[in-house]
Amino acid sequence: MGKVSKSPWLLHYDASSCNGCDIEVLDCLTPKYDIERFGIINTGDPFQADILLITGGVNSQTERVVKQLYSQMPEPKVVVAVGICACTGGVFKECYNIRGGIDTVIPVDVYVPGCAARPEAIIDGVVKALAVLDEKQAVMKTPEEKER
Amino acid sequence: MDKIRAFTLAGRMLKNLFRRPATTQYPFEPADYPERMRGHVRIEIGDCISCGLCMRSCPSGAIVVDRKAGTWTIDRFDCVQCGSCVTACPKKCLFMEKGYTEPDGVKKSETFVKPQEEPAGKTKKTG
Amino acid sequence: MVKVIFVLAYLIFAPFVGALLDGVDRIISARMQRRKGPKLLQPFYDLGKLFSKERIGVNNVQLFLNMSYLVILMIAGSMLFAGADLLMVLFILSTADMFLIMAASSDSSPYSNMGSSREMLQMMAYEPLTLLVAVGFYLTTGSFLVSDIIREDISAVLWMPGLLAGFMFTTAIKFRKSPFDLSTSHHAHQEMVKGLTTEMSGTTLAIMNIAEYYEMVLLLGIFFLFFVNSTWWSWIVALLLCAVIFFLETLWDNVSARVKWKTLLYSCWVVTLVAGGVNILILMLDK
Amino acid sequence: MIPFLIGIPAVLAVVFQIVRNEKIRGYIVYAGAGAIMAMTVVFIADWIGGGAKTWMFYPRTETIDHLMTAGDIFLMCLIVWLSVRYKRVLPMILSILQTVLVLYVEFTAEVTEGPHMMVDWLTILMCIIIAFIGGFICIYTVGYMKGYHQHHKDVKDRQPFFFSMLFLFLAAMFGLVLSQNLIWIYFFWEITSVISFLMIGYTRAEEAVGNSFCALWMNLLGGLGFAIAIVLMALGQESLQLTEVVSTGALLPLMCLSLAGLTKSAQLPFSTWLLGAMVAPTPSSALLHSATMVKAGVYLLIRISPALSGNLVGLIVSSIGGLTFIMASMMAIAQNDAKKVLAFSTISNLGLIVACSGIGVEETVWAAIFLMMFHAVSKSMLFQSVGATENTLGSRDIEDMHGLIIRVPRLAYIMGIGIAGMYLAPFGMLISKWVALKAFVDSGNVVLVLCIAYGSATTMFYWTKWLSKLLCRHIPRDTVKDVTRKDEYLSMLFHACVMLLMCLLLPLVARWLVNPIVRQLFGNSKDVLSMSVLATMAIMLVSIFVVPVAMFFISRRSHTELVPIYMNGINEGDNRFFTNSYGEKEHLYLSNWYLRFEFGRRHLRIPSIIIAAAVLVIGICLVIGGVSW
Amino acid sequence: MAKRSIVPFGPQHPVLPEPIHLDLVLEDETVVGAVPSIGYVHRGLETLVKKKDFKQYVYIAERICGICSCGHGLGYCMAVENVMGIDVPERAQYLRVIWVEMSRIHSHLLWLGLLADALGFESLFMESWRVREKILDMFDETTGGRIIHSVNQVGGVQKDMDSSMLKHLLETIKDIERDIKPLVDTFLKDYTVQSRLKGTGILKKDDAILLGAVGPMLRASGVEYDVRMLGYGAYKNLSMEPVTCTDGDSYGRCVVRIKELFQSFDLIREAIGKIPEGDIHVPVKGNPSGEYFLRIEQPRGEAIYYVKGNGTKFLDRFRLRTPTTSNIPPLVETLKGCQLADVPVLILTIDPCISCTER
Amino acid sequence: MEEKNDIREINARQFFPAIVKMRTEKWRLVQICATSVEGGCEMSYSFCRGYDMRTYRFVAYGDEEVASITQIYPCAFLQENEAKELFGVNITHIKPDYKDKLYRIEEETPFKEKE
Ligand code: SF4
Ligand code: SF4
Ligand code: SF4
Ligand code: SF4
Ligand code: SF4
Ligand code: SF4
Ligand code: SF4
Ligand code: SF4
Repeated sequence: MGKVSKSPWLLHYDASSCNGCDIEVLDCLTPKYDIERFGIINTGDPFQADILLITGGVNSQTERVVKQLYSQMPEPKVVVAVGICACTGGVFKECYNIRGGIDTVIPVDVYVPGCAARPEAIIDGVVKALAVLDEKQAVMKTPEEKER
Repeated sequence: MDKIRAFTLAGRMLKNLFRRPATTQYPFEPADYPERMRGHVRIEIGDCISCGLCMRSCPSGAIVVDRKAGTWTIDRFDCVQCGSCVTACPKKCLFMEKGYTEPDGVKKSETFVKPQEEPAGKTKKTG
Repeated sequence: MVKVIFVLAYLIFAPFVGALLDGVDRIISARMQRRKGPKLLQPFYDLGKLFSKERIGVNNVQLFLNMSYLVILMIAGSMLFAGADLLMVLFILSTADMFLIMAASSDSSPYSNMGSSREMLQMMAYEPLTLLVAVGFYLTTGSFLVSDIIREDISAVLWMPGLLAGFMFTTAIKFRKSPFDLSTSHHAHQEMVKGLTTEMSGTTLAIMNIAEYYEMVLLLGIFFLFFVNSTWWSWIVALLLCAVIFFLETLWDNVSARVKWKTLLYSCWVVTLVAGGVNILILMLDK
Repeated sequence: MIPFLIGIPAVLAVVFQIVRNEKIRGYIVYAGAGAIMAMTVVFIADWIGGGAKTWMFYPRTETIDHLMTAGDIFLMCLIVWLSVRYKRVLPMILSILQTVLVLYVEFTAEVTEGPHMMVDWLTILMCIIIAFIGGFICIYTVGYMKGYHQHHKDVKDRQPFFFSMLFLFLAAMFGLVLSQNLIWIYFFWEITSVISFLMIGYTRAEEAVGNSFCALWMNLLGGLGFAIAIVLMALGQESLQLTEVVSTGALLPLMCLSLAGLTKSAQLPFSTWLLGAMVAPTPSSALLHSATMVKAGVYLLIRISPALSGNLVGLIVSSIGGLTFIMASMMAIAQNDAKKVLAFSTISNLGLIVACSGIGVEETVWAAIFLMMFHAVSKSMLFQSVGATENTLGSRDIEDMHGLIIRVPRLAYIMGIGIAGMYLAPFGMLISKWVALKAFVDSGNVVLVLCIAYGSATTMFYWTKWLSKLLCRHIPRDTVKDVTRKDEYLSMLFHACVMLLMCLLLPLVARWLVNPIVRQLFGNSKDVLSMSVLATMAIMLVSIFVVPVAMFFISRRSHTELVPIYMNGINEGDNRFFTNSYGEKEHLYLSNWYLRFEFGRRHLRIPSIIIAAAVLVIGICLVIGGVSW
Repeated sequence: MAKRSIVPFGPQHPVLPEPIHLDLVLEDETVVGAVPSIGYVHRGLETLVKKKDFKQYVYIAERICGICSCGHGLGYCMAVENVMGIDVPERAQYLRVIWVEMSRIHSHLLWLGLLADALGFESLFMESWRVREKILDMFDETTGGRIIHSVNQVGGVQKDMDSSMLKHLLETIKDIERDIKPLVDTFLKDYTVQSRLKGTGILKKDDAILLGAVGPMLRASGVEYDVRMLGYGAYKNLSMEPVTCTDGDSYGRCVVRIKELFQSFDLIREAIGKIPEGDIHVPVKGNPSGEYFLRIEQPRGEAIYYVKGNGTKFLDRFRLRTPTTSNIPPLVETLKGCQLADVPVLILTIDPCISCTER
Repeated sequence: MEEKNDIREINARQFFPAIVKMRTEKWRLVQICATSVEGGCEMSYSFCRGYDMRTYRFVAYGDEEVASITQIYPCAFLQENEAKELFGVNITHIKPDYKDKLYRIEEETPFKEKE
């Protein structure tokens, strides 16, 4: 395990979801699922986050917010799209104000399906994301070393 | 009104300290789900008549039925597990079952081909 | 020589002890909440992670101000462990805090600025009591010097129980624990987002955390002074009591809501006046 | 020598009335200030060369006495005339009353002759402060007044008058600190009152006139106290020597002198005048706050402090000082006008000094002197930089100094050093506080201990928020042109250097300057702090000094990727705007805390004045009662 | 005059349940002005009635929000049933009430947790949510989903609860009741909690009516108005009284919700006691034509469903006026003059749900 | 309990007096619903008093100006802004007026019948 994956901190943003997935994300913090077991802290601050958990399909207003938050996170960072809405837009994809999945705005590393995504699924997704995080960190390090 | 108290929760906190945590062991131990869990849709492809009712009833358009090719495709990352298709299917060949679709780095869909040409096949396609 | 050893021990081990305590604290909190909680070494993993992250910031000075905060805190701590003047230690401690405030308000970011305003307020709230604690030690032992205080025959706490209680009260501010975690909080959901540390990430945040560990040990060191006396066993007792105090702070964190700033300020000042002032008055009349 | 010290500035004051050319006047100011400083240096060198003993001068001075009498009468007439013109009764009555009292003493009372002037370490210190800080303020004024009149077109340009007053002030201050005879001191004392009155009224605006009269009557009240003290001394002790007041320790004269000291140093309940004085051009504030006026008050109190130790008067003085310290610092929190903050901070700091001298033991006086020194330097510096900032930005609101470090970095640094000097370790103010606290504890005064504990917390609050506003690296919307002139910078830089040097050389200053003063005042040779303590302290402090610098260079080496600040994800381009609820760009604005509803002047002023007045009145009654018993 | 700070609050803010934005004007930390902005979760799902037929739309309605999912399904179905004149079997009506009251319990526990969280009372949050987990498990068992239940359909319910489930439900409720006792004590009596809740965000009775507050917000201001009293569904057979409180402050709203929690326990017990055997749904023929305004009481207050059919299987118009829409104006009113630290608490005391507000 | 739920059609001129009357009779504004109809938009304003509900309804044709009721019922601002933005109903003098930026959608008046 790399350094990052031992202490991944989350940033959760609701990009126009129905709350279903959000409360399940929050539920992961609570005693039954307690993702702090993995060293995960739910921080509200993009500057300190490693994993961006997004729920809901993106609409015209949240698009900017999502991009902004993503840009304020330091590398290495991964994006996890939680819920069908975040994956594809789900039942709302035909709405006039929905862009579709999160991947229409920023690159997504892990998709967690489910409506609402179950806490177990979210945990699985985060665990998957950790692997991606480690990979990214490895990539981040190598070019630097080559330069020297 | 009631008396105001301080440290109201202290007793509970101290007791909790010596209780077993309510935390499940997931993912190190598998979770068990109730019978009715709407986890994912399974198709008994052999019984399917490609009528397309499920496709039309699906609120998120996750199912594509191709009558000519005899295929039944579900986009797992589009299915909201509502069970509408299960109710709609006249042949009752769709089932809502336990267990959810694994999270993944790419969005997958699954295609089932009717077993006339070849035996019940499951081909995975990514999309 | 002993002094040098103490100072070196402090400089080297304080972050480790602090991080361990933090780990213990997190586990205890988790267990109180019927959660399993993180691993004991989680704070170390966090630090490791933070140092390995890409360095981003909103300006170029925050890092340097944060480092100054850390080093000045270290100086304050070293002075305490070198047996120097307690009052001076406290003054330098507040100077260190000043750097933290400047770091936080080094850019016009709304949340870290509001956080730093609150931090100033918190300083205003706890400062009187910390000064009185030093005065209390002076009155009981006749010296501000830590090296003299630990050589007393009777533990200072016997003379200054009020000050101890008051200090425990205000230390929640320093430990950034509920009900007094206004300026920045270890809990995720705070109206200040992350307050002071909103714009700190990676290394900068790691420095901040390390500084907090130093500070934690420093404060526990002051608690230690309350209990210690010239006998050897008092050291062990004092260590145990420090652990108890730490536990009580954790417990308090878990049984109270975060208060508003007015409650914070006024309650701290009143506690200072009642617990601290009365205690000092009695000491003065007595001596 | 001494006549020169007083004479040069006095003569220059006259010269400015004649010279009307701005350039030439500027050069004369430079030369004059230079001369004063040079004279002081020579004088001190001479004195130290002479063994640094206490010198007593001029036991018989018939003519000068008569001149002074004439001067007193002239001042009275001036006040009466101005009072009539502006229809104020109180100053008139006070002035006449005290002049009559003094004249009465002068012509009727039989007093033992004694030296009229004295030079000792305290005098020397005061001379240095007056000459150098005062001198540089004069230099600063040359540049400042140009900018001032460009900004305030509505104010009539009366610069010659202003410079006259500045130099006259310095002359009076020299006279005051060098005098030893109470009547002499009284004369100079009155001059300072009147000049400050004239300077406050410089703009002749309604508010300015009102405030100047406020200052006048309050100071005259103190003067009355002084006059009564003279009468009492003359009748009771048959001596007019300041040293006699101290050595006999009669309570009533002490009380009266303390009253004079308290009014002059703007302690509660008399602090109003100093706040009102803010309407004057900044150099006069600088002068009033740092080198002159208020220092006259604390000088007097420090002088008599050995006699205050442990008696009722001392208790009153120290209580009022303590109260002032904490109340003024609380009120400072609610201010956003930089000069108001400085004014409150002056009052509060003087409160601490007064409290120290009220306790009147070696340590406290040691602390008081240190506080006075640091206060003089940093206050003067702060006032000057605020003045320069005001000329540059067109505002002296602290809120408008947001990001000054980017806009006018040089001024920001100077102001920053000044602020740091007021309350941060490693600067001396803090060390003095340390000593003061220790001394208060030793003297067993629990109320003062509490005052200092709370007061330093509140002090910290308002300085910190100012400092952080200043140092915020916020790119402003509009750039400003720094219109600060060279002479202004010269003065400010000088102060900054002195400030830093004093911190670095703190142990030496303590040993060579402050310890002797204390020794002379108390007549023994106990060091307040042992050298080793001071030395270790200094090492610690210097290392703290070094840390930020070192860290600065270390952090320079690392590369940081710059990103926008956190604004809940709705930044609008740069760091100044966010999208508001109507979907438009909104200017982010961050204001400091002022706690107006908690610490506002409106809430605190009246109660604190009442308390202070009550303490004073009851105290005086007790003292009088005590005498009649 | 000190200047006032103008800062953004939200949409991305950890203390906010959902992306809502406020422009805050602060003096020190006192809020002197607040302008709300919504639209961060606006999807436009009301237009979907033109694309999904009225039976399919139940699934969309359920996803208006994940917290009142059950209620939205119910409200929509009842509105359509009213337009079409369908009589829903008794058993189905009882089942609906049971599920809806379960989600009220779920929602109020969730709210209590979030409130504790906004107060910085982490352990209380954890405890509340730990208890809530039991009701979620119950949902999982009876409906097959923790959050989105998919039980309502036009004409009845999709799933039945057998007697073992009902028994389990009773046990669970008993469990929860026992577990939340100390938590309720803390919410209502703890000093630190009270220092945050008492006297903040006072909404007077007249203001509450004028500004159109609904649900617990309205009842906490002393107005007796609970749409369940209309007796829709099985409520007509159950005994209940609206819970009110006269304080009108945050504390009052907390009291109301806690009492409603216990009211829900009783309602479920009574419903389980009275539930008749029988069908759970009736077949639906034809298409809706006509219109109807339907009111139901959601955990957050009265919601209004408007359905207008035109005789085809696609509806002309579906509109939902949610409780939060009505509660935002009173919220803005209560925000004025509060402290910054109160902002999240006040936002929470209306139990905001932006998701359904913006649809 | 029997619920009263009546819908009363009025014309645009009667509209404002009717609203004022509701206010004086202390009815609570519960909802404003816009529905696109031929050539315009049907506006329904519902009020509650006790458990009774009454809805006033009129049709605003084309660009016809509809006065905002925020002067009478300040809480109407959200729903009026919404009707304006999504249906293109020309409601004037809303306080506060979000100027069609409440939802900041990209499509203009998505609910309006388009020819
Ligand atoms: S899921 Fe998160 S953001 Fe959404 S309502 Fe719950 S706590 Fe708030
Ligand atoms: S996936 Fe389902 S539960 Fe999650 S946000 Fe979308 S509709 Fe809600
Ligand atoms: S369960 Fe629902 S969403 Fe999934 S395929 Fe069936 S109808 Fe579509
Ligand atoms: S409804 Fe059933 S039979 Fe028809 S296509 Fe779908 S799965 Fe096949
Ligand atoms: S692929 Fe996913 S949905 Fe399909 S059977 Fe496996 S787990 Fe179920
Ligand atoms: S940009 Fe705005 S906040 Fe910054 S200095 Fe200019 S006016 Fe002040
Ligand atoms: S309020 Fe109604 S719709 Fe919402 S969860 Fe509760 S019962 Fe379901
Ligand atoms: S009120 Fe809230 S919880 Fe209920 S449906 Fe609306 S958004 Fe969801």
